[in-house]
Amino acid sequence: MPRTTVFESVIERLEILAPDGVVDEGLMPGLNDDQVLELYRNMVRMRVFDEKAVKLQRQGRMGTWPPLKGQEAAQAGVALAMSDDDWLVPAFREHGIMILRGVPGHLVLAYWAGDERGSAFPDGVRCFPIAVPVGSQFGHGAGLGMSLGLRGEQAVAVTFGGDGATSEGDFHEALNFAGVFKARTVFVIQNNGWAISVPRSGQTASATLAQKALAYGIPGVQVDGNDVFAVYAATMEALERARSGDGPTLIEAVTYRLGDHTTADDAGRYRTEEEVEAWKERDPILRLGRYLQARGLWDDAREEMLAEEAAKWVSSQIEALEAMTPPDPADIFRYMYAEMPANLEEQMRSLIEEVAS
Amino acid sequence: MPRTTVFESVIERLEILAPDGVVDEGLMPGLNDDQVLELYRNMVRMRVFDEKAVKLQRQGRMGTWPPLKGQEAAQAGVALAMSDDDWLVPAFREHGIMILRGVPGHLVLAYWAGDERGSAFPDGVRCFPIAVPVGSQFGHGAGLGMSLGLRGEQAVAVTFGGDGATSEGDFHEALNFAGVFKARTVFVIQNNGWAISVPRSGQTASATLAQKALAYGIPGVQVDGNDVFAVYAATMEALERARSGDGPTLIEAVTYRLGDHTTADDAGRYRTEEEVEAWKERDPILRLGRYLQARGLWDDAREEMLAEEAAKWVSSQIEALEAMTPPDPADIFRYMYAEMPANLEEQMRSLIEEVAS
Amino acid sequence: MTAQRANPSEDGEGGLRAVPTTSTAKLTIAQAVRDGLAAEMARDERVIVMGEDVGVDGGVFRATDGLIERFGPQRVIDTPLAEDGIVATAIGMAMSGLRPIAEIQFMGFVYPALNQIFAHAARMRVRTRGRFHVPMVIRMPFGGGIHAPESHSESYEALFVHTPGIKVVIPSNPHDTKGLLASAIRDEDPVVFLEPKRIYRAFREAVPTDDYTVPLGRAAVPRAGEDVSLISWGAMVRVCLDAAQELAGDGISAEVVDLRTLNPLDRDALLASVVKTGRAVIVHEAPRTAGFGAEIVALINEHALLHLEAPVQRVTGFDTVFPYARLEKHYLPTRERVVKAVRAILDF
Amino acid sequence: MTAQRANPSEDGEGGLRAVPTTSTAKLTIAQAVRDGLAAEMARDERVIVMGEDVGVDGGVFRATDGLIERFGPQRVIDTPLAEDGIVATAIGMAMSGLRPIAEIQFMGFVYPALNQIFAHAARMRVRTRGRFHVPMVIRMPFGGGIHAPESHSESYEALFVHTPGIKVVIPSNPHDTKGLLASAIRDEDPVVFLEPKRIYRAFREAVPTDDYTVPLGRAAVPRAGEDVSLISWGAMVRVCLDAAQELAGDGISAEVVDLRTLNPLDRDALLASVVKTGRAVIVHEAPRTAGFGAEIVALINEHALLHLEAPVQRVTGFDTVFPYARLEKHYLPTRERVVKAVRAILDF
Ligand SMILES: Cc1ncc(C[n+]2csc(CCOP(=O)(O)OP(=O)(O)O)c2C)c(N)n1
Ligand SMILES: Cc1ncc(C[n+]2csc(CCOP(=O)(O)OP(=O)(O)O)c2C)c(N)n1
Ligand SMILES: [Mg+2]
Ligand SMILES: [Mg+2]
Repeated sequence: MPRTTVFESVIERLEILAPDGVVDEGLMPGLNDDQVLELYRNMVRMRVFDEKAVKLQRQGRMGTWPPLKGQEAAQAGVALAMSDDDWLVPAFREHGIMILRGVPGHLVLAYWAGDERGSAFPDGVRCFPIAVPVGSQFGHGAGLGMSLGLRGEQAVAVTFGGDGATSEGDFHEALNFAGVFKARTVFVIQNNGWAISVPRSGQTASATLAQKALAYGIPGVQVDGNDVFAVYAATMEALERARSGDGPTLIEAVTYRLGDHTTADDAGRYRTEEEVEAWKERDPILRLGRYLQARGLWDDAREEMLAEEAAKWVSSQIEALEAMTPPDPADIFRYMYAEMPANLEEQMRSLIEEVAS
Repeated sequence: MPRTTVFESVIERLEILAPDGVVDEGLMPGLNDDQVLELYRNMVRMRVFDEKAVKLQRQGRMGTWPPLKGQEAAQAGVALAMSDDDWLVPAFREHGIMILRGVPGHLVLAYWAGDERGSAFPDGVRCFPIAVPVGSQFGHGAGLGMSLGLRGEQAVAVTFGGDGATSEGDFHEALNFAGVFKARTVFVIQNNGWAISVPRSGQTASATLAQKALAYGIPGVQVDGNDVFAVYAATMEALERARSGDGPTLIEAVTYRLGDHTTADDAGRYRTEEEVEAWKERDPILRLGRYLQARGLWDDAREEMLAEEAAKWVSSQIEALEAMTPPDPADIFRYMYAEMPANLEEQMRSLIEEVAS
Repeated sequence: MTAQRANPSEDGEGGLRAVPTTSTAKLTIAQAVRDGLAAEMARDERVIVMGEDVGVDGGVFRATDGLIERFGPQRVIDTPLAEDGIVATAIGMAMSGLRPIAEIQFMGFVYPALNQIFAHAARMRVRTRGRFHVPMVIRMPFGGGIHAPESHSESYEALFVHTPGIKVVIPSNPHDTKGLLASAIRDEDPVVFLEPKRIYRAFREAVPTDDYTVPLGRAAVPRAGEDVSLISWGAMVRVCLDAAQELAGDGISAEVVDLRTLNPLDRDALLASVVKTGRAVIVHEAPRTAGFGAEIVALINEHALLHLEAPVQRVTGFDTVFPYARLEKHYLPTRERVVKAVRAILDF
Repeated sequence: MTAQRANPSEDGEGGLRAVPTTSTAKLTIAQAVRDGLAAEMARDERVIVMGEDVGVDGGVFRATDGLIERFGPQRVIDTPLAEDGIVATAIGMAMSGLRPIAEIQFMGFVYPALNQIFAHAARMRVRTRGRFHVPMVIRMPFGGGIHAPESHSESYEALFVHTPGIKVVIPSNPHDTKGLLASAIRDEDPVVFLEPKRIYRAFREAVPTDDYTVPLGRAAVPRAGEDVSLISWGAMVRVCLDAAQELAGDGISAEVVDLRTLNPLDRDALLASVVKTGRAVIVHEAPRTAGFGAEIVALINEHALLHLEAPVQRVTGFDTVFPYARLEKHYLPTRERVVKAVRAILDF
């Protein structure tokens, strides 16, 4: 027995909805038509919202914006699987799922317009704030999941990150903690092929990101991230595992960022039109649309209605954004501590005077 | 093809020399008797050196000391496999291999006696200084390996760390860089069962540490770290791989720290006598001794001679340590920068005056 | 029962004996930490302790000794060896209703966690306009003088003081340790709690066994004086007291100000002392340049310049890396250096 | 050809036009960085550039644009997204004969790398008594004013200045950028090179196309004056110049001191200016408390107290987190605030 196998593993990839709209009936999760239609509507709403935000930025009415276009299935599928009391721990490209989890759209816009009030979510919305330092949110998700377990809650912490984020030490430490303490946490990696200009292959030499789970002794699975049913099914399984105390799961959702990294980026500098075109073929919305049409659940008239409805909702969010009072300069100081120390009081007063004069 | 396997892997464990001294001839690396005898002598010297250092500490002639007792095979086996021009990047419990790679023993003692000159290795000694912040040396090993490759050198960077160190983000980032850039680096984890009071099982939920390699798309292998032949064979293979440009390897050497974490620690607080006794049975030196005796290469007379010789060598190192002039307080300043800035000159002068008065 | 003291300068004994209490125990600083942790854990079940070796081992300085036996491994958590992970998970816990106390084994090992402290803990409240906050304490032993290996002697308090959103607390004696720790744990914002390891076991003092707090943001004046103010924190307070003692022999009356918390800072107490004496020497272990001593000089300059009889002096570590054990005595501020600085400004 | 200038205060124009040169190009600061990198890479094949998006993309600010085409992917390395890994591998490279220039995309993302900077880069030479050293540059854009999202506006220079062993260089114009960068790259010790991103492309200046250096440790005096010294670095130098301009309209003669390197610090130039004018205002973006401005006040206190006509003033960021875009204008020091501070001390 001198050269023995001490560990064996397999990483699977789950696909249910093919690009042509045909599903694998054996793997198809139990969703009723209303749910499927809701998935579609949510994905379309996300896209309209996202495209509008990009336009606002171009018009100078918005700060830097990170488009999610192309990643709608990865967010809508996870959202549908989550229970009301589950928590979302986003990175920074998760406006889709943030809104589905209850964050008002105009607050998301406010955040990217450079207003801290965008992270002052209404009470009851179980969502952590956007985290800009890449990878830094994974540990919060692990700690939140540990805390939910310690306090006997059934809820799970669903924590997002990108392919690039898996290279940060935070990812490693968070997943390792989660594994050791069987945290009630599901880690979802939206592998959208790129971290700004660095392709997935330049980020790590591993064949998949899902296999990084093996380093932590936790289950990992890859899903076609443009296949909303696969995303949903994998998330359900992972949530179930977490809820029953069996610990965290790593889900790699392979998708694609169809837009630029942010509105400050020009993806044309580092990737080919062909690559983008090839992925447009795999558009998650087209794909679900094909399925719905084949099932007779969708037609052009409904599409038009949905487009109108989505546009209206987006306008309402922009109106709400633009109706916000200007932020109060004193807020710079007001929320630094529970109680304001003397030096801040002084500084605040001097600013208030300056602004008044 | 909707639930497909996208990654498959196996982690192997290599054992060649059984605790009773019998070897697996099929796996036995090609070592001549002199080499094997040298291995034994090196391991015994390490042990004598280490035990003496602990005594010095107890006598107040040494600072905190981290004993390596029990880990001799993991260090001697790696050392034998390394070529002259390979680099060693140690953590802090690698005095054995540091000395085998050319660091004078008295400098190692000086380091732990609280003297920076202990890291002023003679020219030509290809060894990085001891790194105290756990895990922080892995990245240096990766960068060194990248640099060796970039400059077309054949040498390899052999980088050590402990089981606890695998939990740090540095480990992750270093191995990931090494994988992406096919660094000429071999990472050796001495899994000695404990990170101070935290057992290996509390450090990570993965079944082995070797499997963490899978996260980086690099080969990983576990060896019986108390089996010097297995350590040697695995290291040879990894060095070969690195030298031929095929990138890094992660070696997990499963061994045991027979002593306290450091002389400031009392391992009795957190682990049982039985566990320690069981591992004493697996002592790497006893094991190799049994092999040598069975082969007729060793006897009590030689053992005695070796003991004497080792004791003499250790004494010479202590003498060299104690013959060192006291460190010059001005050295605090002298090596801060290539050129001393004015403020340091002033501070140095004030100290020199103070010391003189 | 709380020991919130009205005016620190009225309280020449640093509040030690000023507090009437039913019972006391003679404790070291390390024991006061342990007792303080136990008391708060007993008082509030949301309080948990986590870190490397804090459980079964009771901490490498025994500051968490016995806690795991008493409160169990759910509330006293031996973590993997990963400081960033410790603080990140603690933040996640603190944001969801727990009150974690994370131990960093030595201050020299907090660097991997600075991202979480700077980018998240310090900012969570302000960037979410109060929606979230991080009631967390990060404890760590700091400072030199124990002949430890490299990376075990740093005094990097200035990093945290320069980071808005992080409170910085540094006790100098057992009584304050327990009382400040209670305040830190009950605080709604993140607190870095720096324990002067050089004096962890240097002496014992009577510490109330009952519940009490020492408020954050209040300096103490453990020795009143007229001629010069010696301003310091942590282990350096005793160096200042020793210096004051020696100076007293020469008829020089030195007042010792123990800041106790660097943020929030008790600026009034500090300035009051300097206005009274007209001279100040600031003593800290950290490197001089951009150390917190500089901020104190700046504050005196801004608010009390006309009261100064002489330039404020700084007695600090050098602008070098903290040396290993064999040279550390040359690095650390000593009584002699403080005395010399005082004489220099008296001769100014 | 080097542009080592004898006495900065003799050189009222910041050295810009003081350097005779065969040819110049009109460059922005970002372009000067790029040209400086290219020149040093061409000059010394040990020099390599590494970081996130520095290769194919040419850097998010285009500061490495074209380098990969010219020097290839072996010397212009797009790394994984991991700052600790970038600096750690760069240290390993620097210790073995390369001269890496690591880019951190924004200063707000350097925190994960602080462990490597503080515990290794800064100490390698002294802890090995010269056996190893780390000739490495860590470049990063810093400072506010570009309406960026959170974590993109920090000015944390005090962290590095308080860390012995790390040089800290901050150019304020294109000429100095290229010359200081050359000095930093040729330096045998680790240098943190902070680029004021707010003015990356704000203006162009003639920059010699030839090889030249601006030495580390020498301040510049871009505007001489008699009544007050305005001391700053990076993007704030222009704010000071604007203020000086405005003050000149009222007959107040302000001298502007651009420190250029905070470590080593040109203390002599700084003190000479303050001794001459008797008044000083220090301007920086970082939070006030324990910012580098405090150190300057302390130095003035120690070496020029008797020359002061009024307390030194600090015009700085608030002791708060840097606000998001919609409020950032309230945070950043402005010409108006500098002018107000000057008037206050002139009225003292
Ligand atoms: C610690 C840190 N380093 C660098 C950045 C700059 N940055 C913002 S997003 C990004 C790429 C992120 O890639 P990925 O994780 O794949 O997410 P994606 O943008 O593709 O959604 C980078 C480098 C950052 N925000 N944080
Ligand atoms: C970053 C950091 N955190 C904590 C410590 C304190 N410490 C020193 S050794 C050690 C345990 C190391 O365990 P392992 O990596 O298994 O090595 P071993 O001691 O078993 O050789 C700890 C926690 C440290 N040196 N560095
Ligand atoms: Mg990505
Ligand atoms: Mg170990």
